[in-house]
Amino acid sequence: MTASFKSPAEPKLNNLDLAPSSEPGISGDLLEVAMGPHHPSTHGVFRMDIVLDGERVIRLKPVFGYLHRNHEKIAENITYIASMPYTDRLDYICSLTNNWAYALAVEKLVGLEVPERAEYLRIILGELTRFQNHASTIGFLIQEMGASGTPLMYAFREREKILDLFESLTGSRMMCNYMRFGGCRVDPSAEWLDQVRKVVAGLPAFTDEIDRLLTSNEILMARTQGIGILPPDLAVNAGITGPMLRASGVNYDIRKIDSYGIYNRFTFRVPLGERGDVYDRYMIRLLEMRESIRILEQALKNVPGGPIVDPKSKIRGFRPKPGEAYGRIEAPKGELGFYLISDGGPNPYRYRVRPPSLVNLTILEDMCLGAAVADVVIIFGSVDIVLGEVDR
Amino acid sequence: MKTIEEIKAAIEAAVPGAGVEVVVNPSPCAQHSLRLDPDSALAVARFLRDDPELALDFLSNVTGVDWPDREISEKVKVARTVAKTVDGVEQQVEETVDEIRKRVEPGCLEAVYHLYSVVRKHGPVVIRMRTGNRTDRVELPSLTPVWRSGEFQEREIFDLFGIVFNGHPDLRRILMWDNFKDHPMRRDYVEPDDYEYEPTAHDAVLAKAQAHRAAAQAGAKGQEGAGAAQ
Amino acid sequence: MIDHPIVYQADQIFVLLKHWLIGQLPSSVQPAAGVLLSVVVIICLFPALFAVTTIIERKGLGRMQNRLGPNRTGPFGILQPIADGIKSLTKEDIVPTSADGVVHFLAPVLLVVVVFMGFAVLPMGRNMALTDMDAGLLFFFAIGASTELSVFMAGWSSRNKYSLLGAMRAVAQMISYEVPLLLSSVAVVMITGSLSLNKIVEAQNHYTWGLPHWYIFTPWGLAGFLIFCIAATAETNRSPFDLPEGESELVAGYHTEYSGFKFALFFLGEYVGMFSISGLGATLFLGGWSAPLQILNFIPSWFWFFSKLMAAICVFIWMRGTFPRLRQDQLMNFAWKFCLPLVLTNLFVTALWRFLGEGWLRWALCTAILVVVYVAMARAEMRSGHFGSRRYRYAE
Amino acid sequence: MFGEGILKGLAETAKNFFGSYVSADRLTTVEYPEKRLEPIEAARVFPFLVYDGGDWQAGLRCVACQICEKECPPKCIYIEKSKDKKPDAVGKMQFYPTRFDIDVSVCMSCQICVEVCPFDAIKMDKLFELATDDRFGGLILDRGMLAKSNQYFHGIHPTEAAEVDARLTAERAKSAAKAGAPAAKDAGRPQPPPPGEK
Amino acid sequence: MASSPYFSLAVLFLAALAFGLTPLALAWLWARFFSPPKPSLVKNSIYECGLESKGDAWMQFHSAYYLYAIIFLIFDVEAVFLLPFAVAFTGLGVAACVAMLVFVLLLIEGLAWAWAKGVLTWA
Amino acid sequence: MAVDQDLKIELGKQGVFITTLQELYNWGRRNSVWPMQFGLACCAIEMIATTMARYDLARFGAEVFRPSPRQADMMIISGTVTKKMAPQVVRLYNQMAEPRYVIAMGACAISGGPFKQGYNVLKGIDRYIPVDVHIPGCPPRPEALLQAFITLQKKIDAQPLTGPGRPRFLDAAAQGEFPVPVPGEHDLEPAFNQGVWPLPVLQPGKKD
Repeated sequence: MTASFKSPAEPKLNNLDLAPSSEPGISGDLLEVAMGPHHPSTHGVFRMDIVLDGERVIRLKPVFGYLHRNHEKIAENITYIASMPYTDRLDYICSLTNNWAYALAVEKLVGLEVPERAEYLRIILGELTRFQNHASTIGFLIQEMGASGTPLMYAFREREKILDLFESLTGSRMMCNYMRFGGCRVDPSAEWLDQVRKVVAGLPAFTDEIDRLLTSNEILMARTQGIGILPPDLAVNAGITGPMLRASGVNYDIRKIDSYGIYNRFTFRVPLGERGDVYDRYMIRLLEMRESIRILEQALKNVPGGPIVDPKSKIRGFRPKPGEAYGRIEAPKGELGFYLISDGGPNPYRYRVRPPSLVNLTILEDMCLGAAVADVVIIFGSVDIVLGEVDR
Repeated sequence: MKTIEEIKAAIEAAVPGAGVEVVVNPSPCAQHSLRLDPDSALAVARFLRDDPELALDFLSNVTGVDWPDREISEKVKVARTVAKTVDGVEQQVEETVDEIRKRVEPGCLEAVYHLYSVVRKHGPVVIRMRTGNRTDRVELPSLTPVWRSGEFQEREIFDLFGIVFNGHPDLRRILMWDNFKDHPMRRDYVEPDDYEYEPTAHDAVLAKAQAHRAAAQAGAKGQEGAGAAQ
Repeated sequence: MIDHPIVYQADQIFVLLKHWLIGQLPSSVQPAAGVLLSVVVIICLFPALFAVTTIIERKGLGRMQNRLGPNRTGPFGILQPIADGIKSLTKEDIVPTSADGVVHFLAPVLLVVVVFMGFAVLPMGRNMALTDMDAGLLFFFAIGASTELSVFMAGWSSRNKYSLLGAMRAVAQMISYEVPLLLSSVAVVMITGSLSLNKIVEAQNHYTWGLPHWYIFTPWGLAGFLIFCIAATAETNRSPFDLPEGESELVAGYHTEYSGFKFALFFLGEYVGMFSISGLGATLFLGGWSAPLQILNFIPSWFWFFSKLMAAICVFIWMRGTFPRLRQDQLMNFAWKFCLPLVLTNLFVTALWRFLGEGWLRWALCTAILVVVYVAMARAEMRSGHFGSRRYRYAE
Repeated sequence: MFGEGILKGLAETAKNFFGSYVSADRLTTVEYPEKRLEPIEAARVFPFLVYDGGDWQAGLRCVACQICEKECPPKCIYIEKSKDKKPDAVGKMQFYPTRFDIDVSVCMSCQICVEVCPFDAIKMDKLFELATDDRFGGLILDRGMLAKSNQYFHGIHPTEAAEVDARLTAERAKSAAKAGAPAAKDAGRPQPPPPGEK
Repeated sequence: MASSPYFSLAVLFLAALAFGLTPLALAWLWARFFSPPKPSLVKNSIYECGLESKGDAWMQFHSAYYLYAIIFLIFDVEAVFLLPFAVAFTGLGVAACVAMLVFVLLLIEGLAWAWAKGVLTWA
Repeated sequence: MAVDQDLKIELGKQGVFITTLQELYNWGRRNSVWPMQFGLACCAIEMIATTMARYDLARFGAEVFRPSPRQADMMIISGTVTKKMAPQVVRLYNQMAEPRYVIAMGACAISGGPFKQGYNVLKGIDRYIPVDVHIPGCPPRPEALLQAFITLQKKIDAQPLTGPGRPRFLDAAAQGEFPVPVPGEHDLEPAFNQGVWPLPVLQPGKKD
């Protein structure tokens, strides 16, 4: 635990009535603006109802549900395995980690063993996913700051390389549907692993490029430092997870805490921010990308042979015994959990996704109060949400 | 970390009169849970968060579960007096008969909370609460004042399941639009009649669509929203 | 070298052509025809240049971003702007019901008129200025200030919240940068002793050891030029100062409600404004149409002017491809708390430059003052903005 | 701190700009309609039905067991089973689908139908150029449009097709040796384990 | 008359005006003959991210904007005063420059005051 | 007879003029389709990928993603349209200036796709607004979007400027606005727009 972290206090809940005290005469009328659902920088269909005093935000209400696709309801009406491709579409930038989280929850529910080779594959794919997610998040963030797409283009240039790997293994660029309960679906060839090695060898060049392009850029620093500060105690209390929590200086990485999969076999460090502002969130993502490369390099050194799926696992006629399980992983955006209740039938009785994006938005208003409109956009960008996961 | 029984004991020691019940989870992961009495839940939650040994400062997941009313048929031995003719004489005889009785076990709505500790790095501790029934007694205390991360998740449960969280700072619909009336995650929710529900636009579906259209034109009003779920 | 007849004729080809053309007309209308011809050339040339620039921008940005950019409309995509033009021309024109229709209509027209007026005083080559006004520079700034008005008209009349915010931003930003822009050129006027842009170019058109006497090659000139560039970027609403249309925040800023060719006129106005201000920058600091080396004098003067102009445009594009945008308060701070003190210092340094006379001393002293002030201002700016590079710790 | 960050950034974009003229790494565009990316063998888009031999109606491997219809997560498959049996490619009597439609406007390309199919009858195609302005005509693929030959399958997924062929030949040989005479009897029973469950 | 610089400016003004108006007229003609505009309630309402616009955009704005305008006015006037001085600068002696220096310093003092008062802090 | 001949020539000239104008008009429209910056779900990421370096939609002159509907020509409905979002989509479409095109990208936009069974998912945006090109796929590959874009270009090219076959926006009598649905207590009202969503015709010949 870090020094700056205090035991959580009673959370401050925002006063919800819309009555900002304004000095008469000096400030003008309040302007109510809706940002979204169609807005260039709300990552899709998110809406923020903002009350502005000049350009200063005095009230911000997030409005969700524009992409509420009833994932949970659908999942309760179809078999366990049939939900797997649906999890791809939760956080549609990182389908493989979603697969992993769901597979993990079912494995906990049923008690399946994952063969070692599959664990290695999961880690390789998971870290590649994390890398490309963080890269595109940084790209989108800078895009929201008004750059005309250059960092995003570079991020997508690398992302395409990683997506090619996904496609040649799983058959699809984005919707991989690769993990299975107790393992993985396809056994990769040695050539594929070589291909991964080649791509991974090229990734540090990309992080360096982003570093040179952005990290010390004065405009970026001026825009992001001291903006959207999230104190660590509030962060923990509000259930913030992932890079956002670590940017606030709280050392909490589920890869280390739960060491699910076989993460305890790898050496990697958890970068921690100090102030919890937008710049820290940017930097933590950049540093985590570097750590991901380290994990990938270690994992690719010795991928063991053997089966890739637990022989007890099956696709048709899969009926877990009654019970419930909550499985969670450190997805690129934070803690992604699946809560399943089985009543012994072929379909889950209750299927719940704990979306990191939704919970991470809890403190959006706290971070934005007093900031300018332009800041709201980048604070929102630095939270890194995907609407598919927020609304499900 | 403490076992679930130890936690229960700690709670009962710290919060007098707290109704806590251990719910055993038979699945291999053995994540057992504690069912809290809604009346004392807030105090228990505060204890769980503030207790230095437990220090469950991180509420990860909040979700609702719908347990609909169940029809239970059970065999009951019933003692009754029957008028019988024994040896040509009418007598009142007591006898026990097996009778299959059907009763409706009232359902309830349940809220499940998964807690972890960031300070002590342990978890999960699962707590759950049940409402009185599914229609009029659907109130539970909100734990958002204790853990802020419940704010949106409890709102979502309110929206989709219809549990009313007392003490929640901003209980509005979150995913569906404001004047929506139903709670679609309940298991008895009926979709609005939509003629293209079937997956593919096959002939059968088209025929269904035409029937629907004909019905609509014939003036069958209110068909669109025939499926109120309450 | 300019005395050589071929070189002279190449240099003056447009002037001679114009004289020959109007020579065909009766002498009573000749002066008027001459003006008309020049005006028509300006009106045709810069929109054409605008078309070329959009394609350069789109392709250049593409190349910076590892892609090709438009290449299918016509050979190498050069007809792309024409297609865009046809499309805009035939697109439906929407004026919101609640908007102020007249102002909504006038705003783009005003912008176009104003940006074209700036070219009246710019010398685009030797003897190639529409008018040689004594107070050319003053005229340029006076007319340039009206672009703010048109942007504000556009934003306000739309009655759209984003437009209004964009318009307010635009006005605040443009008036703030008007001051450093004007003051940085005052230094040039101080040394030249004239507001006539022709004279300013003439003053720089000398060579020592074959190198030109451009003002950018003096300490005060360089400082003035840099401030001029920053202010010019802000005046033309280009990235990183493109807040008034800040896409990611204000949808499309002040022209959110404009469609069809009215929107195209804003687009055009922005670019033509860029040309005129780049032309002014080149004239003030980069020797206008004079050649960068004496031995290159044989190349026509108009070539040099337009090369400098296009080079400036390329820098604009380059910056657009690289930077994120500033925030409004930072932008204002930068204008008032950084550029303005610096530009005022620059005025003193310019005066000093003159009084110190020839010699190395004035170079050393002037440079030293500017550097010290720059460093002090930059530090103050950073401290007040609380930013700087950081180090990160790791948990194992 | 006094503008180096800005200059570094400018240098980076300039490097990419000039690099795009010399290095393929910095100009990654593939001009789609004329040039295409190198095909990836595992790529999957929509399912198709494999048939053996030359006539798709006779050689369709599908026996209309309707497992894929049941397992399909978005329920985009529609099958009508035949009342009678027809001989398949090797001459066994089998049921066959009188109707097999896939609504590609619903299909989520998840490949679960392929995994559950015990007969290796349904496989994933790579064809993605299906954009159309005809909502109902163009997007519901019927039997005829779905049926593609085994050679086509070999063309797009050579490794997988070779495996499938080897497995099928082995099984057919086995069942022929085992059964001999009553071959037709157990034709409808799914014998090979689904590939996903091995 | 034609040699006067203002004549050129007038011609340029008219030409620029014509340049702005001609395409708009063409667009109007096109709409008139081929593509009829179809104004309607939803189409011609204010765009607000796909929602119905609430409240009016024409409202009283924050005073910070006006403070800047006033300071701008001062400095613009200063610049106008500086220009004749700058033109004559090459012929001026030290004394005249010092006089101007005093003027500029007074203004700088004003700027410093405004700065210290926090007027230049964007609200 | 002579008069007729003259008239014919005159008409022919006019025809040539109209044809040239039409070609020019279609060429201009086809090569300058600016999409609206508008993403809904998963497909939006593939749409973004299409504009990125490897696929580069800019080659077709379509990289100018305009955030304001007033300046956009094409709406790429990239992802699931939920019932909560549908009124906004329809309103945005209405606020676009003619000529405007719609590409329904991906299964969800066409029919609700895999989420079709959901209670909040609209089963295809073509219930409310006319769609020009449908791209199946979940999500469609970036090349598929490019192909759809080329299909759209071909479609634009084939549109006559005059005559009965002319597109909706050139016809003064045709519908210019599409009613925006209202979220009701249980469902959107109405469930579809009359005139846009014709009941799919039964195709008896389809049973091969």
